[in-house]
Amino acid sequence: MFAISREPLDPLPLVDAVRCDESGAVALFYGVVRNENQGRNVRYLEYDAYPEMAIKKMREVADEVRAQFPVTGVGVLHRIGRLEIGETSLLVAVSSAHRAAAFDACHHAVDRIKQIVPIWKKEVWDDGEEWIEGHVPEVWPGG
Amino acid sequence: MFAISREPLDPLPLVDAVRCDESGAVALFYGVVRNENQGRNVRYLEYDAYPEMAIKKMREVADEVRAQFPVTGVGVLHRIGRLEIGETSLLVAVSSAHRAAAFDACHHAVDRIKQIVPIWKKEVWDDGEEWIEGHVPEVWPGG
Amino acid sequence: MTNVSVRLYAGLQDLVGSRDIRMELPAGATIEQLRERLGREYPVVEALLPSLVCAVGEEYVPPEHVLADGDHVSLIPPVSGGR
Amino acid sequence: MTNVSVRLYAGLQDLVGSRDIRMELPAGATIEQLRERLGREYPVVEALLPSLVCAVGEEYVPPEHVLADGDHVSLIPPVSGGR
Repeated sequence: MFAISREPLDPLPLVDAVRCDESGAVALFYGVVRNENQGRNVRYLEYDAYPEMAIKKMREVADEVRAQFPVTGVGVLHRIGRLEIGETSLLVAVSSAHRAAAFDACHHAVDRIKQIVPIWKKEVWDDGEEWIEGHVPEVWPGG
Repeated sequence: MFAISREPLDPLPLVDAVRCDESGAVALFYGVVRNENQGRNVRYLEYDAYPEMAIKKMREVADEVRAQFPVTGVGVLHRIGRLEIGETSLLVAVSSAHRAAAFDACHHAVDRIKQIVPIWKKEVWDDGEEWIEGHVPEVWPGG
Repeated sequence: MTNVSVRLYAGLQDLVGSRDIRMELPAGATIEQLRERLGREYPVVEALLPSLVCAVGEEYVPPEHVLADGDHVSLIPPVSGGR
Repeated sequence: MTNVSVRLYAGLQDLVGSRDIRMELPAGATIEQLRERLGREYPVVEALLPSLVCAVGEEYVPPEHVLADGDHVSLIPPVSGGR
Protein backbone atom coordinates (compact mmCIF):
# COMPACT_ATOMS: atom_id res chain seq x y z
CA MET A 1 0.00 0.00 0.00
CA PHE A 2 1.51 3.28 -1.22
CA ALA A 3 -0.54 6.47 -1.37
CA ILE A 4 -0.60 10.26 -1.24
CA SER A 5 -3.74 11.65 0.34
CA ARG A 6 -5.33 14.94 1.36
CA GLU A 7 -7.34 13.16 4.07
CA PRO A 8 -6.14 12.10 7.54
CA LEU A 9 -4.06 8.92 7.32
CA ASP A 10 -5.40 5.68 8.79
CA PRO A 11 -2.66 3.37 10.12
CA LEU A 12 -4.83 0.27 10.56
CA PRO A 13 -5.33 -0.72 6.90
CA LEU A 14 -1.64 -0.03 6.29
CA VAL A 15 -0.57 -2.42 9.07
CA ASP A 16 -3.03 -5.04 7.80
CA ALA A 17 -1.59 -4.64 4.31
CA VAL A 18 2.03 -5.21 5.34
CA ARG A 19 1.42 -8.04 7.83
CA CYS A 20 1.28 -11.65 6.71
CA ASP A 21 1.26 -14.92 8.66
CA GLU A 22 5.07 -15.06 8.54
CA SER A 23 5.32 -11.64 10.26
CA GLY A 24 6.26 -11.61 13.94
CA ALA A 25 6.87 -7.87 14.17
CA VAL A 26 5.59 -4.68 12.58
CA ALA A 27 7.40 -1.36 12.98
CA LEU A 28 5.11 1.58 12.22
CA PHE A 29 6.55 5.08 11.96
CA TYR A 30 4.45 8.23 12.33
CA GLY A 31 5.83 11.56 11.18
CA VAL A 32 3.77 14.12 13.08
CA VAL A 33 3.61 17.90 12.97
CA ARG A 34 5.35 19.43 15.95
CA ASN A 35 4.98 22.91 17.34
CA GLU A 36 8.60 24.06 16.99
CA ASN A 37 11.48 23.93 14.54
CA GLN A 38 14.88 25.54 15.00
CA GLY A 39 13.56 27.80 17.70
CA ARG A 40 10.49 29.05 15.84
CA ASN A 41 6.88 28.44 16.82
CA VAL A 42 5.20 26.47 14.06
CA ARG A 43 1.49 27.27 13.52
CA TYR A 44 0.85 24.67 10.83
CA LEU A 45 2.49 22.95 7.85
CA GLU A 46 1.52 22.88 4.21
CA TYR A 47 2.69 19.90 2.14
CA ASP A 48 3.01 19.84 -1.65
CA ALA A 49 3.89 16.79 -3.75
CA TYR A 50 4.33 15.44 -7.25
CA PRO A 51 1.98 12.56 -6.42
CA GLU A 52 2.55 10.14 -9.30
CA MET A 53 6.31 10.34 -8.96
CA ALA A 54 6.13 10.31 -5.17
CA ILE A 55 4.32 6.97 -5.29
CA LYS A 56 6.80 5.62 -7.81
CA LYS A 57 9.70 6.65 -5.53
CA MET A 58 7.98 5.17 -2.44
CA ARG A 59 7.82 1.86 -4.33
CA GLU A 60 11.52 2.17 -5.17
CA VAL A 61 12.32 2.70 -1.50
CA ALA A 62 10.26 -0.38 -0.66
CA ASP A 63 12.13 -2.42 -3.29
CA GLU A 64 15.43 -1.23 -1.85
CA VAL A 65 14.33 -2.19 1.66
CA ARG A 66 13.17 -5.63 0.53
CA ALA A 67 16.56 -6.18 -1.14
CA GLN A 68 18.54 -5.13 1.95
CA PHE A 69 16.51 -6.52 4.86
CA PRO A 70 14.57 -9.77 5.48
CA VAL A 71 11.15 -8.10 5.56
CA THR A 72 7.71 -9.55 4.91
CA GLY A 73 5.99 -6.30 3.85
CA VAL A 74 6.44 -2.54 3.35
CA GLY A 75 3.88 0.25 2.96
CA VAL A 76 3.94 4.06 2.90
CA LEU A 77 1.25 6.75 3.17
CA HIS A 78 1.92 10.49 2.96
CA ARG A 79 -0.56 13.25 3.55
CA ILE A 80 -0.44 16.58 1.70
CA GLY A 81 -2.23 19.91 2.09
CA ARG A 82 -2.56 21.80 5.34
CA LEU A 83 -1.69 19.87 8.53
CA GLU A 84 -2.18 21.13 12.06
CA ILE A 85 0.09 20.46 15.05
CA GLY A 86 -0.23 16.81 16.10
CA GLU A 87 -1.52 15.57 12.75
CA THR A 88 0.26 12.75 10.95
CA SER A 89 2.06 13.58 7.71
CA LEU A 90 3.78 10.23 7.10
CA LEU A 91 3.17 6.58 7.95
CA VAL A 92 5.74 3.91 7.11
CA ALA A 93 5.00 0.30 8.08
CA VAL A 94 7.45 -2.59 7.77
CA SER A 95 6.83 -6.16 8.85
CA SER A 96 9.38 -8.90 9.40
CA ALA A 97 9.68 -12.26 11.12
CA HIS A 98 11.75 -10.61 13.89
CA ARG A 99 11.89 -7.18 15.43
CA ALA A 100 15.47 -6.09 14.66
CA ALA A 101 14.91 -6.23 10.90
CA ALA A 102 11.53 -4.51 11.22
CA PHE A 103 13.05 -1.58 13.14
CA ASP A 104 16.16 -1.25 10.96
CA ALA A 105 14.26 -1.54 7.69
CA CYS A 106 11.57 0.93 8.77
CA HIS A 107 14.17 3.47 9.90
CA HIS A 108 16.05 3.08 6.62
CA ALA A 109 12.82 3.46 4.64
CA VAL A 110 11.97 6.73 6.40
CA ASP A 111 15.48 8.09 5.79
CA ARG A 112 15.31 7.22 2.11
CA ILE A 113 11.80 8.61 1.68
CA LYS A 114 13.07 11.93 2.93
CA GLN A 115 15.93 11.82 0.41
CA ILE A 116 14.22 10.90 -2.85
CA VAL A 117 10.43 11.25 -2.66
CA PRO A 118 9.25 14.54 -4.23
CA ILE A 119 7.30 16.02 -1.33
CA TRP A 120 7.83 19.47 0.15
CA LYS A 121 6.74 21.19 3.30
CA LYS A 122 6.16 24.81 4.14
CA GLU A 123 6.37 25.91 7.75
CA VAL A 124 3.99 28.66 8.73
CA TRP A 125 5.11 30.59 11.82
CA ASP A 126 3.50 33.45 13.71
CA ASP A 127 5.66 35.90 11.78
CA GLY A 128 6.23 34.36 8.37
CA GLU A 129 6.56 31.17 6.37
CA GLU A 130 9.13 29.23 4.42
CA TRP A 131 9.34 26.19 2.16
CA ILE A 132 11.91 23.98 3.87
CA GLU A 133 14.86 22.96 1.69
CA GLY A 134 15.86 19.43 2.54
CA HIS A 135 17.80 16.97 0.44
CA VAL A 136 18.75 17.31 -3.25
CA PRO A 137 17.81 13.94 -4.81
CA GLU A 138 20.71 12.18 -6.51
CA VAL A 139 20.40 11.92 -10.29
CA TRP A 140 22.08 8.98 -11.95
CA PRO A 141 23.69 9.60 -15.36
CA GLY A 142 21.44 8.06 -17.94
CA GLY A 143 18.32 8.77 -15.88
CA MET B 1 -0.46 4.24 29.21
CA PHE B 2 0.63 0.81 30.49
CA ALA B 3 -1.77 -2.11 30.53
CA ILE B 4 -2.27 -5.87 30.38
CA SER B 5 -5.47 -6.92 28.66
CA ARG B 6 -7.36 -10.00 27.56
CA GLU B 7 -9.04 -8.00 24.79
CA PRO B 8 -7.57 -7.11 21.36
CA LEU B 9 -5.13 -4.20 21.68
CA ASP B 10 -6.04 -0.83 20.16
CA PRO B 11 -2.99 1.15 18.98
CA LEU B 12 -4.76 4.49 18.43
CA PRO B 13 -5.33 5.53 22.07
CA LEU B 14 -1.76 4.43 22.85
CA VAL B 15 -0.30 6.67 20.14
CA ASP B 16 -2.52 9.56 21.29
CA ALA B 17 -1.30 9.01 24.86
CA VAL B 18 2.42 9.16 23.99
CA ARG B 19 2.26 12.04 21.49
CA CYS B 20 2.49 15.65 22.61
CA ASP B 21 2.94 18.88 20.67
CA GLU B 22 6.73 18.59 20.96
CA SER B 23 6.66 15.17 19.25
CA GLY B 24 7.77 15.02 15.61
CA ALA B 25 7.95 11.24 15.40
CA VAL B 26 6.23 8.22 16.92
CA ALA B 27 7.66 4.71 16.58
CA LEU B 28 5.03 2.05 17.23
CA PHE B 29 6.04 -1.59 17.55
CA TYR B 30 3.61 -4.48 17.07
CA GLY B 31 4.56 -7.93 18.28
CA VAL B 32 2.31 -10.27 16.29
CA VAL B 33 1.70 -13.99 16.37
CA ARG B 34 3.39 -15.71 13.46
CA ASN B 35 2.68 -19.13 12.06
CA GLU B 36 6.12 -20.69 12.57
CA ASN B 37 8.88 -20.87 15.15
CA GLN B 38 12.09 -22.87 14.84
CA GLY B 39 10.65 -24.98 12.09
CA ARG B 40 7.38 -25.86 13.79
CA ASN B 41 3.90 -24.85 12.65
CA VAL B 42 2.33 -22.69 15.34
CA ARG B 43 -1.45 -23.05 15.69
CA TYR B 44 -1.91 -20.39 18.35
CA LEU B 45 -0.24 -18.87 21.42
CA GLU B 46 -1.35 -18.68 25.01
CA TYR B 47 0.04 -15.84 27.15
CA ASP B 48 0.20 -15.81 30.94
CA ALA B 49 1.33 -12.87 33.09
CA TYR B 50 1.76 -11.56 36.59
CA PRO B 51 -0.23 -8.45 35.68
CA GLU B 52 0.50 -6.08 38.59
CA MET B 53 4.24 -6.72 38.43
CA ALA B 54 4.23 -6.69 34.61
CA ILE B 55 2.80 -3.17 34.67
CA LYS B 56 5.32 -2.10 37.29
CA LYS B 57 8.17 -3.47 35.15
CA MET B 58 6.77 -1.80 32.00
CA ARG B 59 6.92 1.50 33.87
CA GLU B 60 10.52 0.78 34.89
CA VAL B 61 11.42 0.13 31.27
CA ALA B 62 9.77 3.43 30.34
CA ASP B 63 11.73 5.26 33.04
CA GLU B 64 14.95 3.69 31.77
CA VAL B 65 14.12 4.75 28.20
CA ARG B 66 13.31 8.32 29.31
CA ALA B 67 16.66 8.46 31.14
CA GLN B 68 18.65 7.20 28.14
CA PHE B 69 16.93 8.80 25.14
CA PRO B 70 15.39 12.24 24.46
CA VAL B 71 11.83 11.00 24.20
CA THR B 72 8.53 12.83 24.70
CA GLY B 73 6.42 9.80 25.67
CA VAL B 74 6.41 6.02 26.17
CA GLY B 75 3.52 3.54 26.44
CA VAL B 76 3.16 -0.25 26.48
CA LEU B 77 0.18 -2.61 26.08
CA HIS B 78 0.40 -6.40 26.31
CA ARG B 79 -2.34 -8.87 25.60
CA ILE B 80 -2.69 -12.19 27.44
CA GLY B 81 -4.83 -15.27 26.95
CA ARG B 82 -5.23 -17.13 23.67
CA LEU B 83 -3.99 -15.32 20.55
CA GLU B 84 -4.45 -16.53 17.00
CA ILE B 85 -1.99 -16.15 14.12
CA GLY B 86 -1.85 -12.48 13.07
CA GLU B 87 -3.13 -11.09 16.35
CA THR B 88 -1.12 -8.48 18.24
CA SER B 89 0.42 -9.51 21.56
CA LEU B 90 2.48 -6.37 22.26
CA LEU B 91 2.32 -2.68 21.39
CA VAL B 92 5.14 -0.32 22.36
CA ALA B 93 4.87 3.35 21.37
CA VAL B 94 7.62 5.94 21.81
CA SER B 95 7.46 9.57 20.71
CA SER B 96 10.33 11.99 20.28
CA ALA B 97 11.10 15.29 18.57
CA HIS B 98 13.08 13.40 15.93
CA ARG B 99 12.89 9.98 14.39
CA ALA B 100 16.28 8.49 15.30
CA ALA B 101 15.58 8.69 19.03
CA ALA B 102 12.04 7.37 18.56
CA PHE B 103 13.30 4.29 16.69
CA ASP B 104 16.25 3.60 19.00
CA ALA B 105 14.25 4.11 22.19
CA CYS B 106 11.35 1.96 20.98
CA HIS B 107 13.70 -0.86 19.97
CA HIS B 108 15.45 -0.68 23.34
CA ALA B 109 12.10 -0.68 25.15
CA VAL B 110 10.97 -3.84 23.34
CA ASP B 111 14.27 -5.59 24.11
CA ARG B 112 14.03 -4.70 27.80
CA ILE B 113 10.37 -5.68 28.05
CA LYS B 114 11.31 -9.13 26.85
CA GLN B 115 14.04 -9.34 29.50
CA ILE B 116 12.29 -8.22 32.68
CA VAL B 117 8.49 -8.13 32.31
CA PRO B 118 6.88 -11.27 33.82
CA ILE B 119 4.92 -12.50 30.82
CA TRP B 120 5.11 -15.99 29.36
CA LYS B 121 3.98 -17.60 26.16
CA LYS B 122 3.02 -21.13 25.27
CA GLU B 123 3.27 -22.25 21.67
CA VAL B 124 0.64 -24.72 20.59
CA TRP B 125 1.65 -26.77 17.56
CA ASP B 126 -0.17 -29.44 15.58
CA ASP B 127 1.61 -32.13 17.62
CA GLY B 128 2.19 -30.64 21.06
CA GLU B 129 2.77 -27.49 23.05
CA GLU B 130 5.46 -25.84 25.13
CA TRP B 131 5.93 -22.85 27.42
CA ILE B 132 8.80 -20.96 25.83
CA GLU B 133 11.74 -20.28 28.12
CA GLY B 134 13.17 -16.88 27.35
CA HIS B 135 15.27 -14.65 29.54
CA VAL B 136 16.00 -15.09 33.26
CA PRO B 137 15.39 -11.63 34.79
CA GLU B 138 18.40 -10.20 36.60
CA VAL B 139 17.94 -9.91 40.37
CA TRP B 140 19.87 -7.18 42.15
CA PRO B 141 21.23 -7.98 45.59
CA GLY B 142 19.06 -6.22 48.12
CA GLY B 143 15.97 -6.53 45.89
CA MET C 1 6.27 -19.55 61.73
CA THR C 2 6.17 -17.80 58.41
CA ASN C 3 3.12 -18.55 56.30
CA VAL C 4 3.43 -17.51 52.68
CA SER C 5 1.34 -18.02 49.57
CA VAL C 6 3.23 -18.98 46.45
CA ARG C 7 1.86 -18.17 43.00
CA LEU C 8 2.78 -20.29 40.00
CA TYR C 9 2.70 -19.19 36.37
CA ALA C 10 2.96 -20.68 32.91
CA GLY C 11 4.60 -24.12 32.82
CA LEU C 12 4.96 -24.25 36.61
CA GLN C 13 1.23 -23.98 37.08
CA ASP C 14 0.72 -26.78 34.54
CA LEU C 15 3.27 -29.03 36.32
CA VAL C 16 1.92 -28.51 39.81
CA GLY C 17 -1.70 -28.30 38.72
CA SER C 18 -2.47 -25.24 40.81
CA ARG C 19 -2.14 -21.46 40.54
CA ASP C 20 -1.44 -20.94 44.25
CA ILE C 21 0.06 -23.05 46.98
CA ARG C 22 0.55 -22.27 50.66
CA MET C 23 3.75 -23.01 52.56
CA GLU C 24 4.62 -22.91 56.23
CA LEU C 25 8.29 -22.08 56.88
CA PRO C 26 10.30 -21.44 60.02
CA ALA C 27 10.44 -17.86 61.25
CA GLY C 28 13.24 -15.96 59.48
CA ALA C 29 13.16 -18.26 56.46
CA THR C 30 14.72 -16.95 53.26
CA ILE C 31 13.82 -17.31 49.61
CA GLU C 32 16.59 -19.91 49.38
CA GLN C 33 14.88 -22.03 52.05
CA LEU C 34 11.54 -21.63 50.25
CA ARG C 35 13.17 -22.88 47.04
CA GLU C 36 14.68 -25.91 48.78
CA ARG C 37 11.34 -26.79 50.35
CA LEU C 38 9.59 -26.41 47.00
CA GLY C 39 12.05 -28.81 45.38
CA ARG C 40 11.36 -31.40 48.09
CA GLU C 41 7.60 -31.06 48.19
CA TYR C 42 7.11 -30.73 44.42
CA PRO C 43 9.76 -32.90 42.74
CA VAL C 44 8.33 -32.03 39.30
CA VAL C 45 9.51 -28.46 39.90
CA GLU C 46 13.04 -29.36 40.96
CA ALA C 47 14.61 -29.38 37.48
CA LEU C 48 13.22 -25.90 36.83
CA LEU C 49 14.42 -24.31 40.07
CA PRO C 50 17.83 -23.13 38.78
CA SER C 51 16.15 -20.91 36.17
CA LEU C 52 13.42 -19.56 38.45
CA VAL C 53 13.63 -16.21 40.17
CA CYS C 54 11.31 -15.11 42.94
CA ALA C 55 9.34 -11.94 43.39
CA VAL C 56 7.78 -10.49 46.52
CA GLY C 57 5.67 -7.34 46.44
CA GLU C 58 6.03 -7.03 42.66
CA GLU C 59 9.83 -6.96 42.84
CA TYR C 60 12.49 -9.55 42.11
CA VAL C 61 14.28 -10.62 45.29
CA PRO C 62 17.60 -12.44 45.80
CA PRO C 63 17.97 -15.85 47.54
CA GLU C 64 19.00 -14.25 50.85
CA HIS C 65 15.78 -12.20 51.08
CA VAL C 66 14.00 -12.93 54.39
CA LEU C 67 10.32 -13.74 54.11
CA ALA C 68 7.68 -12.15 56.32
CA ASP C 69 4.55 -13.85 57.52
CA GLY C 70 1.76 -13.34 54.99
CA ASP C 71 4.07 -12.62 52.04
CA HIS C 72 2.87 -13.36 48.54
CA VAL C 73 5.73 -14.95 46.65
CA SER C 74 5.67 -15.33 42.87
CA LEU C 75 7.82 -17.92 41.11
CA ILE C 76 9.00 -16.35 37.86
CA PRO C 77 10.14 -18.68 35.08
CA PRO C 78 12.32 -17.23 32.30
CA VAL C 79 10.22 -14.48 30.67
CA SER C 80 9.02 -14.69 27.13
CA GLY C 81 12.10 -13.40 25.33
CA GLY C 82 11.88 -13.94 21.62
CA ARG C 83 13.36 -12.09 18.70
CA MET D 1 10.89 22.79 -32.10
CA THR D 2 10.46 21.07 -28.78
CA ASN D 3 7.43 22.19 -26.83
CA VAL D 4 7.45 21.14 -23.21
CA SER D 5 5.29 21.90 -20.21
CA VAL D 6 7.13 22.63 -16.99
CA ARG D 7 5.51 21.97 -13.61
CA LEU D 8 6.52 23.98 -10.56
CA TYR D 9 6.14 22.91 -6.94
CA ALA D 10 6.42 24.36 -3.46
CA GLY D 11 8.45 27.60 -3.30
CA LEU D 12 8.99 27.67 -7.07
CA GLN D 13 5.28 27.82 -7.71
CA ASP D 14 4.98 30.67 -5.21
CA LEU D 15 7.86 32.61 -6.84
CA VAL D 16 6.63 32.24 -10.40
CA GLY D 17 2.97 32.47 -9.47
CA SER D 18 1.94 29.51 -11.61
CA ARG D 19 1.81 25.71 -11.34
CA ASP D 20 2.62 25.13 -15.01
CA ILE D 21 4.49 27.05 -17.67
CA ARG D 22 5.06 26.20 -21.32
CA MET D 23 8.40 26.56 -23.05
CA GLU D 24 9.42 26.32 -26.67
CA LEU D 25 12.98 25.08 -27.15
CA PRO D 26 15.05 24.21 -30.21
CA ALA D 27 14.84 20.62 -31.44
CA GLY D 28 17.30 18.42 -29.54
CA ALA D 29 17.35 20.72 -26.53
CA THR D 30 18.61 19.25 -23.28
CA ILE D 31 17.58 19.71 -19.66
CA GLU D 32 20.62 21.98 -19.29
CA GLN D 33 19.29 24.28 -22.02
CA LEU D 34 15.86 24.28 -20.38
CA ARG D 35 17.46 25.33 -17.09
CA GLU D 36 19.39 28.17 -18.75
CA ARG D 37 16.25 29.41 -20.46
CA LEU D 38 14.31 29.27 -17.20
CA GLY D 39 16.97 31.37 -15.47
CA ARG D 40 16.72 34.02 -18.20
CA GLU D 41 12.94 34.11 -18.47
CA TYR D 42 12.25 33.85 -14.73
CA PRO D 43 15.04 35.71 -12.94
CA VAL D 44 13.37 34.99 -9.56
CA VAL D 45 14.14 31.31 -10.12
CA GLU D 46 17.80 31.80 -11.03
CA ALA D 47 19.20 31.64 -7.50
CA LEU D 48 17.40 28.34 -6.89
CA LEU D 49 18.55 26.62 -10.09
CA PRO D 50 21.73 25.05 -8.64
CA SER D 51 19.68 23.06 -6.12
CA LEU D 52 16.93 22.03 -8.54
CA VAL D 53 16.81 18.68 -10.25
CA CYS D 54 14.52 17.85 -13.12
CA ALA D 55 12.22 14.92 -13.68
CA VAL D 56 10.66 13.66 -16.90
CA GLY D 57 8.20 10.80 -16.93
CA GLU D 58 8.34 10.44 -13.12
CA GLU D 59 12.10 9.91 -13.14
CA TYR D 60 14.99 12.18 -12.26
CA VAL D 61 17.04 13.03 -15.36
CA PRO D 62 20.58 14.44 -15.70
CA PRO D 63 21.41 17.76 -17.41
CA GLU D 64 22.42 16.06 -20.67
CA HIS D 65 19.00 14.40 -21.06
CA VAL D 66 17.49 15.34 -24.45
CA LEU D 67 13.90 16.57 -24.36
CA ALA D 68 11.21 15.30 -26.68
CA ASP D 69 8.35 17.35 -28.02
CA GLY D 70 5.41 17.18 -25.63
CA ASP D 71 7.50 16.21 -22.58
CA HIS D 72 6.22 17.10 -19.13
CA VAL D 73 9.16 18.33 -17.08
CA SER D 74 8.96 18.72 -13.31
CA LEU D 75 11.29 21.04 -11.45
CA ILE D 76 12.12 19.35 -8.15
CA PRO D 77 13.41 21.54 -5.31
CA PRO D 78 15.27 19.85 -2.44
CA VAL D 79 12.80 17.37 -0.94
CA SER D 80 11.47 17.71 2.55
CA GLY D 81 14.29 16.09 4.49
CA GLY D 82 13.93 16.67 8.20
CA ARG D 83 15.11 14.66 11.16
